[in-house]
Amino acid sequence: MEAIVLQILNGLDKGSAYALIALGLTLIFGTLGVVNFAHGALFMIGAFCAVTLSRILTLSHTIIDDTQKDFLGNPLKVEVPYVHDLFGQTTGDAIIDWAVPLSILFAMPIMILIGIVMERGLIRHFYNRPHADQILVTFGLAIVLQEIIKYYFGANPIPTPAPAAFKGSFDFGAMLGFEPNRIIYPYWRIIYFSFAALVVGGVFAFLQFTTFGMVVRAGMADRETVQLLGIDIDRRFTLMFGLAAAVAGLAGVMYTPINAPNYHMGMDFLVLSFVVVVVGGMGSLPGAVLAGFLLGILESFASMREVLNILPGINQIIIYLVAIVILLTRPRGLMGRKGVMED
Amino acid sequence: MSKSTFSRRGVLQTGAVAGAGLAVPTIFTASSAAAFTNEPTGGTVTLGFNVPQTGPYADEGADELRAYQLAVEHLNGGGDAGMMNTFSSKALKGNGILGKKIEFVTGDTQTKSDAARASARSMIEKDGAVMITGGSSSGVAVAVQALCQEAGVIFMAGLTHSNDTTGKDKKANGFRHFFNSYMSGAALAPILASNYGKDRKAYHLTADYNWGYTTEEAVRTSTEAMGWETVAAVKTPLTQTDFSSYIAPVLQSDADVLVLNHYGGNMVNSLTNAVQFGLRDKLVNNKNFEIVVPLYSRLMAKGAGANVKGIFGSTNWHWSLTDEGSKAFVKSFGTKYGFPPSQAAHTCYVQTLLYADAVERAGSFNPCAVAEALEGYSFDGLGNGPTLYRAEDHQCFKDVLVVKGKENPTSEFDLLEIVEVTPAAQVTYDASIFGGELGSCNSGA
Amino acid sequence: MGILEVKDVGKRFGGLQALGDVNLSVAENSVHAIIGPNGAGKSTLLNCLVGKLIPDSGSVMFDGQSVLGRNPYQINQMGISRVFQTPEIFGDLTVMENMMIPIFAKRDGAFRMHAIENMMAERDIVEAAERSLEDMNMADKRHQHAASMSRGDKRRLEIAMCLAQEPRLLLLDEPTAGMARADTNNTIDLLKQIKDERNITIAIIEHDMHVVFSLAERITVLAQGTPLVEDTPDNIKGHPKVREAYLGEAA
Amino acid sequence: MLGLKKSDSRLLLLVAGITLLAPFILNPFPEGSELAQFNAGYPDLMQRFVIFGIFAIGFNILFGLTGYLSFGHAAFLGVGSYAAIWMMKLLTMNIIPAIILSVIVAGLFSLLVGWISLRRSGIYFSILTLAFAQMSYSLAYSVLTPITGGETGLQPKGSDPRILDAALVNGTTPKANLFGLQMGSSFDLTLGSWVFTFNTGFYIAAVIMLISFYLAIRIFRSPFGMMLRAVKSNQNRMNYTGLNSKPYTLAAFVISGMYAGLAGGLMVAMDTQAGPERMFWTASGEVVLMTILGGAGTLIGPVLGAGVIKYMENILSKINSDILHGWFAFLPDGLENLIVNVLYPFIGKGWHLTLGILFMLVVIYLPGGLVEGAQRINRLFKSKSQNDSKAKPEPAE
Repeated sequence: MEAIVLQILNGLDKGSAYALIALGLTLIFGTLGVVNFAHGALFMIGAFCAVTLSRILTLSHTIIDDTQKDFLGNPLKVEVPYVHDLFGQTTGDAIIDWAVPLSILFAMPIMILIGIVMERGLIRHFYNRPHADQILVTFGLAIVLQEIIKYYFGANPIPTPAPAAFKGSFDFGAMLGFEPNRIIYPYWRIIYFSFAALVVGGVFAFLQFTTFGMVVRAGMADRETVQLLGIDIDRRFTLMFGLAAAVAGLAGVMYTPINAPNYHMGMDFLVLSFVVVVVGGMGSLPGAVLAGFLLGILESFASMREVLNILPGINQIIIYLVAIVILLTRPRGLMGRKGVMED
Repeated sequence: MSKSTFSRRGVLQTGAVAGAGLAVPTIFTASSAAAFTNEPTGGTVTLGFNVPQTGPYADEGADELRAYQLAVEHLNGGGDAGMMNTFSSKALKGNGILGKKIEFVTGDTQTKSDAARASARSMIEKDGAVMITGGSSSGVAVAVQALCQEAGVIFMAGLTHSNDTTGKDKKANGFRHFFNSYMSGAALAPILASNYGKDRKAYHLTADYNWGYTTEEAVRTSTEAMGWETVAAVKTPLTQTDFSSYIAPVLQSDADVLVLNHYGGNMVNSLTNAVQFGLRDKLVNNKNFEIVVPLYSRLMAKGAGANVKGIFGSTNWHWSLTDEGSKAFVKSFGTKYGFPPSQAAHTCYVQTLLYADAVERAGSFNPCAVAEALEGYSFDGLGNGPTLYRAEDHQCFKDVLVVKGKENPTSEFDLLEIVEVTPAAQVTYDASIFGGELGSCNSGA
Repeated sequence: MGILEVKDVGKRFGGLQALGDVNLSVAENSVHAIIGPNGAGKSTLLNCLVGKLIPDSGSVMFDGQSVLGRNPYQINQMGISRVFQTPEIFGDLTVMENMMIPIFAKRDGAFRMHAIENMMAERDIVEAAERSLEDMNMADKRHQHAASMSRGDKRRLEIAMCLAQEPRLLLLDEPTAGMARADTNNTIDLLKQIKDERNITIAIIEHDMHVVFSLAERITVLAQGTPLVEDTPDNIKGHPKVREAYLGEAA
Repeated sequence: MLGLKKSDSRLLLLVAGITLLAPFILNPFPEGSELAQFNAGYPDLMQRFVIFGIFAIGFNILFGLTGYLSFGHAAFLGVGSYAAIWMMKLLTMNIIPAIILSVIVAGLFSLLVGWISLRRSGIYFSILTLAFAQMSYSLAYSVLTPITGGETGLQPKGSDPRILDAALVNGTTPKANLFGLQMGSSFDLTLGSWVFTFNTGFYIAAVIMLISFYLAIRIFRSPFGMMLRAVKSNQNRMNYTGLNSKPYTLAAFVISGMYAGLAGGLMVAMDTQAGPERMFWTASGEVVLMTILGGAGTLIGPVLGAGVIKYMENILSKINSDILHGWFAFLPDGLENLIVNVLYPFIGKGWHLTLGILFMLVVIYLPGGLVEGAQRINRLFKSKSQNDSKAKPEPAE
C-alpha cells in the first residue's frame, strides 16, 4: 500500500515533467500543424538559462589569499562574486542561492524570443511541407542547438541546486497516518509538481477565457475560416510558438535542481515526449497532460522491485509498449479529436 | 602551440620504398617486408589516441587528450619531463621512443563500440599507428582491445573499470593500468565496515549492463563478507534520467545503506536524486542512512556538486596524493593547463609512459616484444606506489584509493579527499576467477 | 433484379440519422442518377457502396453478392469503380503510369510482387494503357506528371483509369463539380460516348441538373437520408414532392 | 544491359566504375602531404562506405518509394549483426552462412515489426518503428545480455565451438574469411609517393553492394516499384483501384529490412564485432539523414549521402587543433589563431555541429538532396552554355 501511494506520487511528479513538454509540443502541433523535433532542445535551453543566470550571478573577480595555497603550491586565488560587493555577503549568497527561481524571470523573455525567432526564421517555411520534412529540419536544428550548448558549457552535467530552503523532503506518510519515513517526498519535487499544475492551468485558462485564446482555438479548429474573418491568425500563431517555447523552457528551468542539466537532456526527453503526445492524441491539450501523468505513473510502477522480479526488464520498455498498444487499439490517442491525423 | 605535422603511413616515412608499380600483398597493413603491423621505419613513430570527443563523456575524453599530449611532449624531451623523473625505470631518454620522435593521431570514439573501432582502424590502416590507447567505457575498451588483437598492435586501455576488460574479455595485446570493479569492492568494504559498522543492510541500485553487474557483484561479495546484508538489488535502465521511482522505495525496505552502482550521467543523477530525497538525513535502524558510490571520478563529482559531500567511493588516483610521482604529474599538468588532472588523465599519461618504456626496454616496437616487456613488470614512481603488470591477465595491481566527498572544498577541483590508500595486496585476486583466455600475442606478421 | 440492389440501408453518426431505410435498384446497362439537396446523404450512401463506410443495417448486393464487410479494393475487384468529386489520381506519377496501374490491378488482382520484371517489358499492359490514352485523346500527355495537368484533364484521366478496368458499375461522384460550362459539356459528351460504346452501368451523384437530365435514364431523389421517389427523368421533373424538397429550394 | 534501360545501365556502370576504382579515387593526395589527412582510401572506411550504402539503398526502397518514414531501421541492422556473429561463433568464420542468416533473421524481424507498424501511417508509423527499435536496443543492452553480450557486445573467441572450422592454432584469433580468403588482407600498390590499398573485404562488400544496387534499380523500374510510388502518391486511389496497399508496403518494409540485415551481416564480416548501440534510435536517424542528404527517392542519392556522412564522421572528426595550426602555420600568428578559432568549432570534436548545419541547409534549400543540387548545377551550366551560344552574334550571311 505504501509502495503504491509512493509510486503514484512519483508518477505524478515524473508525469508533470512529461506533461509540460508534451503540452508545448501539442500547442505547436495543434496551432501550426508542425511536428517539432527541436522541442526537447527548447527544454534544454531553458535549463541552460538557469545555468547562465547562476553563472552571471557568480561572476567574480579574484583576490589573492596568501594564507592558503592552491594545488600547485601557489597562493590561492579566491573568487569573489560581484554580488557580494554589491549587496554584501549575506544578501549576495541568498541571491546566488535563489538563482533557479530567479531564472524563471530571466528565461521567460529569452524563451519567448527564441520561439518567435524560430517560428519566423525557420518553421514558417515548413507549414506546407510534409510532416517528414518538418521532422527532419527540426531534428537538424535540435542537433545544432545542442552542439552549440555543448561548445559553450561542455558535456559534463552542471549542478544547479535548489535554494537551501527547499532542501530535504516532506513526510507524506506521517500526514496520511502511515509510519514516519515511509513515504517521503522532496520539497523541490512538490514545488515542481505544483508549478507544472500552475502552468498547465494557466495555459488552459489563457486559451479558454481570453479573446486571444479563443481566436487561437478557433484557428486550431479551422484556420481558413478564421483568416476569412479578417483576423491575422499568423501573428497569433507566432506568439503561440513563443508561448510553447516558454512552457518548455520553464519546464527546463525548474527541472535543473532535480537533475543537473547537460547538453543532451533535450534528446533524452524528446522521444519520450513524442510518445506522450501520440498517446494523448495529436493536437489534444488535455490528452497531452493526461498521457503525461499516465505514462509517468506507469513508468513508476514498472520500476518497482516487485514488478521487476516478475517481468525483468519491463522498466526498460514500458513506455514503448504502452505506445504500441495505444496506437494499435486507439489510433487517435486517448483524447485525440476524430479525424486529426488519424491514419 | 606546437606546429608539427602528423599522420603518415609508416611505409613511406623514409621515402625509401617509393618505387613505381611496387605491389606488396599485406594482411592488415603489415607489409610482408615489415616484421609486424605498422613497423615504424622512418624517424618518427605514430601513436593513436582514441577518446570520446562527442557524446556525454566528451569532457573526460578532452582531459585524456590533454594527458596524452603532455606525455608526448615529455617523451619527446619537452616540458619538465613530469613523471619520467620519478619513474623507477630509467630507460626513457627524452628523445622519443627508440630515438624516434613521437607523433600522434586523435579520433572520436563517441563512446560507441562501432565508432571506436572505426576510428581505431583508421589509425591503424591509414595513419600507421603502432599503438592505440584511450577510451572511457568498458564496452569501447573491450571492442577496441579485440580489434587491436586482430590487427597486431598494442592496446593500452584508458578509463575502463569493468572486470571484463582483463577478465573474460582479456587479450594478449591489451593492457590495463586502471583498476576494476573487484578492486573497488575489496578496497571499499573494510572502510565501509569501519565507518558504518558491520551490521548494515544495503540496497543496491545497479545500472542494467555489464559494468553495473560486475560492480554490484564485487561490492556485494566484499561487503557481505564483512557482515553486511543485501536487502535488495534493483536494475535501472541506462537511459534513465530521473531515478526518483527507484530511490523513493529505498526507505520502505528497511535498508540503511544505498549503493549506487552507476557511472557518468547515471551516477550524477541518481546521487542528486538520492540526496534530494533527504535519505542522508534519515535515521534507519537507529543508524544514519548512508550512500556509497563504488566508482568516483572527479568530473562526476563536479556534476553532482554539493551532493557528494561525505559520500564514500573508490578511485584509481587523485591529484591530492603526495608521493613524488603524483606531485610531479600534477605540477606539469597544472602548469600547462591551469587545473589539476583527473584520474582518467593520470591513467592515460601513465599508460603512454609505460608503453614507451616497454618499447625502450624491449628494444623494439614489435607488439610481442613490447607485451613481453610489460608482462610481469614491476615499477614505481607513477603515482600509485609499487605496481605490478600481471602477466596472466595484463592487469596492473597497485594501491587503490578510498575517497570521500569533501565537506569544504576550496576550489571546483577540490571535491574529494583521500580516506585510505588500500595496499595492493588487499585488492589482488586470482587471475583465473573471471575466466576468459589471454591467447597469444599477435604482431600482425 | 438490378445489378446493384440496396435494401433497407441505414447509417447513423452519433445522434444524426444519415441514412434511413434506403432502397435502390440500379438496372444493368443503365445510367442511374442519385440527386438530392446538400446533406441528403448522397455521399454517405456512395461510401456505403464502395466499402468506405459500413452501414448499420440493411444489405448492399452487387451482382448477387454482398459488398458489406469487404474492403474498398475487394469491392473494386468485384467490378465497381469510383470516380471522386475531386480527381483522385497519382499526382507524382506520369500519365502513362497512372493508366498502367488499374490495368495491372485488373490483370493481377489486389497484390502481385513484380519486383524484378521491367515495367516496360509488360507489353500487353503498356499497349492497353496506350490504347486507353488514345481513346481519351491524351496520348500526347503520357510522359507528363499527372499533378501538373489541368483539372479537366485530371478528371478525364481518372475516368480513363476507371474505364481501363472495364468495370461493370461505374460510380461517379459529382464528376462536373467546379467545372466550367464548356468542360462540363465535354464531360457529358464523354460519358454519353462511354454509355453508348461500352456495356456499362453508371450510377451518378450530381448537383448539376443539366448533367443529370442529359445522361440519366432513371433518377432517385434522396432527402434527409431517405429516398423520396424513383422514376424516369421526365416524371421527376414534374414531381411535386421533388419540387418541394429539392427544386423548390433551388428556385 | 541486364534488362536495364540505357540510362540505368549507364548509372550502374558509373557506380561500378567508381566503386571498383575507389582505392584510387579516395586516395588522391600523396602520402605525407598535408592533404593526406583527407584521403579516405583505407580499408575500414571504404568498407563502411559500401556497407552503409547498402543500408541506405534499402532504406530508400521503403522511404523513397512509399514515403513511410521508419525511425527504427537500425534495429534490423543490429539483429542482422547478432545473427551473423552467432553464426561465426557456432558454425564457421566463413562469411557466407553469416551473411545469409543475417538477411533471413532481419527479414523475419522486419516482417513482425512491419506487420504491426504498418497498421498506421504518417508520424504514427514513425513512432511505432521507433518504439520497436528502442525496445530492441534497451533489451539487448540489459536483460538479453546472455545472448547479445550487453554493453561489450560479442566478438568471436578462440573458445567458441565453430563446428565447421578446423581448430585454431592455439591462442590465435579467429578471422572472418571467404573460403580462406581473409577479409582483412590487402594489397598495397605504391606509385611514386602515392599508396593505394586494395582490400579483399572491401571488394567483396563492393560486389555485394553493386548487386544490391542493381536489384534496387530493378525494383525501382518494376511494376512493384511503380505500385510503391503509387502508395506514396495516393493511397486512397490505390485502394479504389482494386489494389491492397498493405502487402505492397509490407513487402517494401521487409525488403528494406533485409537490406539492413545484409548491411549488418557485412559489418560483422568486415569487422567481427556486434554491439547494441548500433540499434539506438540515433543510428536509425543516421540512415534517415543519409537518405535525405543524398536525395530520397533517387537511385544514387542514398549511396552518396552515406558516403558524405561516413566521410565526415571518420575524416572530419580526426582533425584536431594541432593539425589546423599545421595547415595555417604559414600565416602570421594572430591571423593563424583567428582562423583556427573560427574553424575549430566545426571540425574535430565539433563535427556533429557541421553535420547538423549541413543537414538543415539541405532540407531547407534542397529537399531533393545532393542529387537535386547536382541537377540544379547541371541545369545552370546547360542554360548558361545555351545562353552563350545564343548570345553569340550570328555571322552575317
